[in-house]
Amino acid sequence: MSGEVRFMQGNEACAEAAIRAGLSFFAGYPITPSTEIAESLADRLPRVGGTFIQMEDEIASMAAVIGASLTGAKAMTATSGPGFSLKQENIGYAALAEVPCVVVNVQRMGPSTGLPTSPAQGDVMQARWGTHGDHPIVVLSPFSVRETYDLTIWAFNISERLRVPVILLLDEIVAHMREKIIIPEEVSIEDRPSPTTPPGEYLPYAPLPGSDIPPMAAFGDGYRYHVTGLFHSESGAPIGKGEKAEQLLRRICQKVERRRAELVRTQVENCEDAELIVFSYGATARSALRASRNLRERGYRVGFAKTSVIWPFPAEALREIAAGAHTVLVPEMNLGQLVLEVERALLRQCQVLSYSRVDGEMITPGEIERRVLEVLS
Amino acid sequence: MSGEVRFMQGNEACAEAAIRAGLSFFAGYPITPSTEIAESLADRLPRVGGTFIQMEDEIASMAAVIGASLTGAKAMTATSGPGFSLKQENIGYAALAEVPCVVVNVQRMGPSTGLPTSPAQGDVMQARWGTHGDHPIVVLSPFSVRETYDLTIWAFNISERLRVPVILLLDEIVAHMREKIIIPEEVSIEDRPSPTTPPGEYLPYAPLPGSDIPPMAAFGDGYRYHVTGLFHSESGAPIGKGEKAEQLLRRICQKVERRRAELVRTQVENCEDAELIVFSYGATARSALRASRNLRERGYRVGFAKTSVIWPFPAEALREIAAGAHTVLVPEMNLGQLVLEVERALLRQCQVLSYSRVDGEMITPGEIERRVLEVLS
Amino acid sequence: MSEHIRGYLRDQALPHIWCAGCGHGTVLGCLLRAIQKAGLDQDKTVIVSGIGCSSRATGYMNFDTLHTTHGRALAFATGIKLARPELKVIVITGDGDAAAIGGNHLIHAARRNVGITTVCFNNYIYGMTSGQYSPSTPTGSLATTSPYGSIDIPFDLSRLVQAAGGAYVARATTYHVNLLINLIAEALRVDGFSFVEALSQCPTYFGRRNRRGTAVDMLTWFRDNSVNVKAVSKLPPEQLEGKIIVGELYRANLKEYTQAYRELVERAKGGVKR
Amino acid sequence: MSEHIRGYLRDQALPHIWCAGCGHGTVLGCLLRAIQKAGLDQDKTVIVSGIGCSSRATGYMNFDTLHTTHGRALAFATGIKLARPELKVIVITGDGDAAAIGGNHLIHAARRNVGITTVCFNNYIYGMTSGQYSPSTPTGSLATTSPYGSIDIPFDLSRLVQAAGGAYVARATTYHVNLLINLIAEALRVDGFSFVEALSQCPTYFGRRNRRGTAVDMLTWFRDNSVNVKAVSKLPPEQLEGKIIVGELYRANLKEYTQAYRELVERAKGGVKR
Amino acid sequence: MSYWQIRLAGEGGQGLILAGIILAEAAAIHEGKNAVQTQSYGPESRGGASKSEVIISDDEIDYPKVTVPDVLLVMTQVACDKYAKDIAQGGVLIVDAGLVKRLPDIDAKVVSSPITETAIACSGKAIVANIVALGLLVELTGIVSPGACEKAVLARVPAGTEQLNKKALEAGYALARYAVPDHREGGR
Amino acid sequence: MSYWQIRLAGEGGQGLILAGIILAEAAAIHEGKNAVQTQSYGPESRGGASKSEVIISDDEIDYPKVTVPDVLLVMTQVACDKYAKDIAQGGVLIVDAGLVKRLPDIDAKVVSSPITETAIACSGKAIVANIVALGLLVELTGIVSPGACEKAVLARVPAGTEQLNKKALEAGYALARYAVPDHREGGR
Amino acid sequence: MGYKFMKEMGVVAMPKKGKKIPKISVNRAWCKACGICIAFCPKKVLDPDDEHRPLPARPEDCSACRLCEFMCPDFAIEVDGGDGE
Amino acid sequence: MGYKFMKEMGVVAMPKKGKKIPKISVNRAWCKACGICIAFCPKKVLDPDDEHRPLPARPEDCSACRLCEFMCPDFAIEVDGGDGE
Ligand SMILES: Cc1ncc(C[n+]2csc(CCOP(=O)(O)OP(=O)(O)O)c2C)c(N)n1
Ligand SMILES: Cc1ncc(C[n+]2csc(CCOP(=O)(O)OP(=O)(O)O)c2C)c(N)n1
Ligand code: SF4
Ligand code: SF4
Ligand code: SF4
Ligand code: SF4
Ligand code: SF4
Ligand code: SF4
Ligand SMILES: [Mg+2]
Ligand SMILES: [Mg+2]
Repeated sequence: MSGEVRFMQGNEACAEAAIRAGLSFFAGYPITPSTEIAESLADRLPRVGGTFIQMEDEIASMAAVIGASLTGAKAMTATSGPGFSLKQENIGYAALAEVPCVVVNVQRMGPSTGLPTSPAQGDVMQARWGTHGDHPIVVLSPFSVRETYDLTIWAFNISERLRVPVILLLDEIVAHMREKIIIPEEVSIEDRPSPTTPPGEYLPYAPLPGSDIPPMAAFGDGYRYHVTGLFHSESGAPIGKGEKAEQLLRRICQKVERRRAELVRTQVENCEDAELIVFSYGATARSALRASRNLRERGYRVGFAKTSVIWPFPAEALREIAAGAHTVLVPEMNLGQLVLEVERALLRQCQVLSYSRVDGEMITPGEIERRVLEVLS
Repeated sequence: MSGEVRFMQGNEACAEAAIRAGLSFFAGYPITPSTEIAESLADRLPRVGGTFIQMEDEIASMAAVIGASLTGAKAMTATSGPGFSLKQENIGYAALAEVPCVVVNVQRMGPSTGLPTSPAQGDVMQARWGTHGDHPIVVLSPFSVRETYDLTIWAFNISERLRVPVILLLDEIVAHMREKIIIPEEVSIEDRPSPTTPPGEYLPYAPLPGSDIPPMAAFGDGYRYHVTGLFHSESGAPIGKGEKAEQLLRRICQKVERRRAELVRTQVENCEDAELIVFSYGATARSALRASRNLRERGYRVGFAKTSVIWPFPAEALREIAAGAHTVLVPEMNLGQLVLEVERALLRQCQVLSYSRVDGEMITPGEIERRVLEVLS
Repeated sequence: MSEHIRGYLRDQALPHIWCAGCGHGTVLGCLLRAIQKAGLDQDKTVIVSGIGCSSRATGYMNFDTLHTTHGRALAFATGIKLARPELKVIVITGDGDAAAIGGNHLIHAARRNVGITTVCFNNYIYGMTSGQYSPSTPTGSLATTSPYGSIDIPFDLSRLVQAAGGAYVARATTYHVNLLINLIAEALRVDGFSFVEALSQCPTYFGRRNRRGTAVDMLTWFRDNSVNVKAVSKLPPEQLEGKIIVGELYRANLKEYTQAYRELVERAKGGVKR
Repeated sequence: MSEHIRGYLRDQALPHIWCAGCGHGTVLGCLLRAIQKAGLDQDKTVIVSGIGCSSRATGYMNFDTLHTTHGRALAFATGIKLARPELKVIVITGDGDAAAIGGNHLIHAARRNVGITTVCFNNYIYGMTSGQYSPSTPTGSLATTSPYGSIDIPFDLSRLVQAAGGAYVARATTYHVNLLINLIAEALRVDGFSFVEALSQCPTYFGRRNRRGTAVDMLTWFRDNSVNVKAVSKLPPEQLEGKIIVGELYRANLKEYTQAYRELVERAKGGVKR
Repeated sequence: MSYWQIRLAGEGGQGLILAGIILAEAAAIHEGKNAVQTQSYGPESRGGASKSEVIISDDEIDYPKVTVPDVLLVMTQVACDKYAKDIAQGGVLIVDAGLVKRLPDIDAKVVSSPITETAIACSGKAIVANIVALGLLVELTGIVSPGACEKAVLARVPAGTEQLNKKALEAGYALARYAVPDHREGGR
Repeated sequence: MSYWQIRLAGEGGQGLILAGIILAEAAAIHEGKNAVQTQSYGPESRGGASKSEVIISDDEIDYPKVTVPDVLLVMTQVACDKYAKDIAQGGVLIVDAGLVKRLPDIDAKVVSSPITETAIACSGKAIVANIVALGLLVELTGIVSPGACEKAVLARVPAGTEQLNKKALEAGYALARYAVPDHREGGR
Repeated sequence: MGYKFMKEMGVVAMPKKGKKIPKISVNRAWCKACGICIAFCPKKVLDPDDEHRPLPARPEDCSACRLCEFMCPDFAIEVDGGDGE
Repeated sequence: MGYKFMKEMGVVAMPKKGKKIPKISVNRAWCKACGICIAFCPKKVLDPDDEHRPLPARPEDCSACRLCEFMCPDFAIEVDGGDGE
């Protein structure tokens, strides 16, 4: 692959990729270990004519991002656990009002202030369920600097195409690690669907025929439409309980559900004949990969699989990957979160085991190997 | 049972029971459909010498409740979806710092502002996973005014005994419905464990021998100890990553996990010989109960089960209840949330079906009956 | 003129949800007249509100309108203004929305002097949730959460905003419709953060519970208890006790935020760091 | 006296985490001396802080201490004070903690006049997160998030608090240790919300990036750029330009919130509604 | 009949929520029965349509909402048009004669009485129309005893208005005795 | 050897993070290898111990952290005491002779050089000690070529300090040539 | 976007005498009978009808000051023409 | 609760002449060598040692004003006695 060779941090890669994806607005509030994203963008965005603002808190940052997106800007915010908790109310707003936006959460050890500089993967379930009420959401989690770059661009594309908030779930390791990456020369960039009707006829929440996603006009372009966090009709006007309300909620949630197949992105190694598969995501997948390779070298039938998409969880894909295994081991830097989904996906076909570590250190290949050997013996 | 006969709203019953349980501090911020709890307590608390304060927002309310609890007060707040999202950061604080408190969330239709006056059960997963990082939590959900009274008292008892935040998850129907209740003459009230050592020797986060719960001194009683949302040692001092950190997190989460059996509270009817069980909670359980009775009358082998404890989810109990059934149907006023846990609990033993309604109306017995008949035919 | 404000309303959304005699409709009317007076381009004006009876106003306004979450209107509006500075951005908010849950965004928007005109519909109460006291409720008032009379000391909202920053602060009541129109129109002309506190009546909750009578009685009370800022210096302190000061309260000449940002972008593009 | 402040420190927690020359240790020392001076009962004094370098102070103080979430110290403290009004409650906060994320709680605690003494360690920067600009960073300053110079206009924190309410507002710097001790001691004696803005130096981030030199240089700058409030009236405006006014800035005689609440309880128990 | 479903419908300000609560309390507190009362809230908390539902039963009440009202009181034409068709076969529909002019064609007893008019006549105030209606309903249906109803009314109304409300209640009882059930058979 | 694990340890302010980055960039950008650099953050973001780790490999690097360093540079006694035992058998331990007095008894080449002293000698400033150390390390181990290293240094250091840093780098190379590997066998 | 204001327009006063008499229009569908226009009309032009909505009883006295229009919370009264303003 | 302040206590000045000379104690374990005490001592009593920590070089000049103690951010210098205060 050709392209500029760079050596950069995960957080930097995220910032660079965001600009590449078309980011023109960032609002944030500093918090370790996400701050380098804001710091990079404070430097970079003005140089490309974009807007960087440090808001008074995370709630305001999320709000500003939604406001900016409504004017047509591609907008992002970045935070870490405590700030991610604070953003939840407005993330739900973006989900219901179908405002594209990307929210980066660089995971550190929680709960609460926790261990602010230590890595964790403790916000996996929160990323799916953190705001009140049913809502659509897409959550991506990279395991390398290069994948951070790619998933950031994909996050924008998904967000724009589906008009859904996308959460980019980094962890402190991926965020602060520096790796070589080759900046791709070509990337495909998607934009939100634009209205095809003139202002007078525009219905902001009516999907085009054959689609489930309504086209989105920019504020200031003469469409004069209403956006609300109340349930609303196709015209955007508030509505009460009833069939229309149910239709709205089902439609916005189906936008993601229906695209489960498109939203699968897994990496699989040596799984065909594996009796045990180590399945992971984020930085932990790096250890899982090494552990599985080490064990293969030693002759064990161990496979490796990882997913880049956390939500919607790739249950179907995982069932296929693990079709021949008797055990799937899920190492995570939490007390066992994604393993809950793995269980639901696989309980009828094989044994699912959790391996968790919550001391603020990365899981090592060695400990995964030891656990696998215990299981296999 | 003897005792005063009252006719009251679920919200009122919650307020009354809280005072009965020893509530002496309430901080809140108005939001439909929870407001009557605050309004009742604004009237009632001063008369019993307790403190009511309306704070500037929900974040502050949650903070004030934790502060008050640290002085030895039994403290509570009440809110609804949007406010519950905002409280999440501080709920995590209470979980980590082990500060007893009760948080009432009267569920309305979300996401976002949603349908503010319509019932829903959409915050079930959020109640478990709403704050960042792994954390302990107990979530109760009543299905009648009487049960609201009982569970409110239990919520305080659990919270005090385990030093864990307890979420009382009402729904708009139970909250606003008025029913006859007989106020029990005797209720058992529990208090947080008190220190057994003098101030100089007190370690605020060292459980007593044989216990996993540290005794709790009140601020102002001369113990001069430190409370933080950082991971901390037994003395309360901040610590970094490592074994001690892991021990802390595991201990606080185990407090609840270990008591799963004590925290089972189910109601079961006609399940022994049932081929299909309707399993529910909250107001929906009222419809499920009626539907199952109607179907029994018509000769169908249908059973009813409900749980009052949502988290920790009573998987073991449910497996026993459903031992003979081929299907468990889970009606919920959401897009299928608790059914996810039911699936994990039962997937290896029977079929699990979700029945969801999200138009802001209560699920009727009739629709459950229709769905059951479809399944049975 | 009256012909014109019709075009500023979404007629299919009317009649509005506000109670009979609610002052919010009057404030909305004044705002629309001020928009007309200030000659704003309807396609380049965005109105943002929070949550509350007052904040429902955006639903009736034929502009790009954004009904956000409780208290956060100014933060959303800041995003809009910064992302597209050529737009005129107006925020509609209530006393609860702006000063209780939203107080921080209010003082920060003022501090930054971002070019947003905020009209706060201050009715001394949380109307939408049926009458709890707000940070502007006068001490001693009855509300559903102050059955023994509120012990809170209210904010002087205009004074608070002025201390936080901003370029323009003014106040009027629903009785002073012509003044209110003029003050809002002036606020719209100002380059920077402008704030108009529009005192409004909630006969349903604040009025009823505090025995303030009908909407007409409440307006009469506004009339009889207001003093124009121009007259303040001429009156002895006793006569100002408990009075509402109306008129333009403050004006400052500070650089508007998006203008400062534009200059920053020039510097950045030119490679200059400071 | 020095004997005494040792007992106010948790010696096993020291040396503290602050950088060499960080002003926060000086402010903490002044606070402890003021506590001693005001004669507070160590067992009946609770210290509450948010998150930030400054907020780590509670960990070193031999009292009941509460290190809360970012920005929320005053809200936690309000719960403590209301639940147990006989306790003396002190809040330690930073400029970011108090005025950025925590701005709303600050103005509301001031408005209610709840009996809490707040000491804000204002170092013009977010120290803990390595040097981003804060709402008190002077316009034009460099910070990691303002590489082209900050375009934000800072709050005058003391002025903001005063406009919000409260009973006492004062300011000093880490250069003015004796003054600072006296002002905090006075704040502790006040019955109601009191606020002391303690300007502090962050040589590591604010100082280094803005070429303010060493801690000694920064203290010298404080010395040379401060004017005592008592001298203000005697100086021509030019000489006040850009100066830090130190001393007692404001005092008001308002009923403290828990006192008002106590009276409310009496009314409620007596069955009187208003 | 030991299981009654009652719906009271009209508009905000008519006091129907309170009437429903009083009815339920008469049964629950003063007659030892079970009762549940629910009401519908509009999207806004005020104005507009108002609906109060009561179920009274000797047994435990599982499903708390009214599905097929045995008794329906309507105090606006809109409410009448909307809910009349829900009524149980052979149920009782009570309408305020002054407010509801178009009566539905349903299989139920229809009682049209000058409720508000009576309230004004007996007290000078329309505000006690809800209590008049309650008296009428209780007397017509016998759901609860007049004694229980009176106790429930007196326990709920503001101090100082007891006599006024007692008069209104009695006026309602009296109305019932003069009421002409307009009972028609027939399809819709 | 195509897989190098390198750890640089000392305290905040010594520039070891930067040295690690430069080393990694020399390999990744200028020699077409793969490289990953990680560092440890204390509970606070400043002061205290500092550790920078680099892995350089011809192949893809899966696990990004150093487990058994082939090369360990320590710039404080504390770091030496803490990490020396981790070193790979036959690895290289480089210590600043001025700062680390107690050498460990390990199965590795130990090179003790006056790094900081050299920095001061060649530039008058201790601040370039990290670049001196880098030169020393590169020259001793050959992980990357001196040319690649120089390019990487020049790309990272602040404008205007290129000459200074180049001199420091060369001083490091020179130090390597005089370094006396203190190689001892033996158990701990 | 259509405008249904006129649809339920209420009483319109007829010009009288030589003086240009303002046209006062009441939208009865939107008017909530709050009485504000009636109470604050400086010329006492408006009387309440039996539903408490305004009736322009003395349009000839109207100065077209439009206070009623500006104060009306419901966009339910409009004044056109006249010599005022 | 013990207090380890004295544990690593530094140089203590000895009384000289008839005048009561203040005792200046430096806790070298806590001192971070910021130089504040040295710079702001009005009597120039303190000199930096080779690690930039304060050395009470001229205790006899000390007025016991305790500015050094109050300004020290690290609780690392204490002044006792003397005629000052
Ligand atoms: C986060 C959140 N908290 C609380 C509410 C409930 N709520 C809706 S409006 C409102 C108060 C509105 O008061 P104000 O802004 O004064 O508007 P008014 O209704 O008086 O015009 C409240 C507390 C909410 N919607 N969201
Ligand atoms: C909700 C949340 N957002 C952000 C942070 C990250 N954070 C920690 S301290 C801090 C700023 C502290 O600044 P200040 O209060 O001025 O204290 P200082 O460190 O300067 O003394 C920030 C942004 C956090 N811990 N929690
Ligand atoms: S409740 Fe009050 S503020 Fe809300 S619409 Fe009615 S009168 Fe207006
Ligand atoms: S970073 Fe700044 S504020 Fe924080 S300890 Fe260091 S000098 Fe003090
Ligand atoms: S325009 Fe003026 S004078 Fe005419 S009716 Fe209206 S308020 Fe009265
Ligand atoms: S002011 Fe408007 S709403 Fe009120 S009575 Fe007059 S026309 Fe009707
Ligand atoms: S007490 Fe005063 S005079 Fe003595 S050393 Fe300290 S600062 Fe100098
Ligand atoms: S002020 Fe304190 S820390 Fe600084 S040099 Fe003096 S004794 Fe040491
Ligand atoms: Mg209001
Ligand atoms: Mg600061």
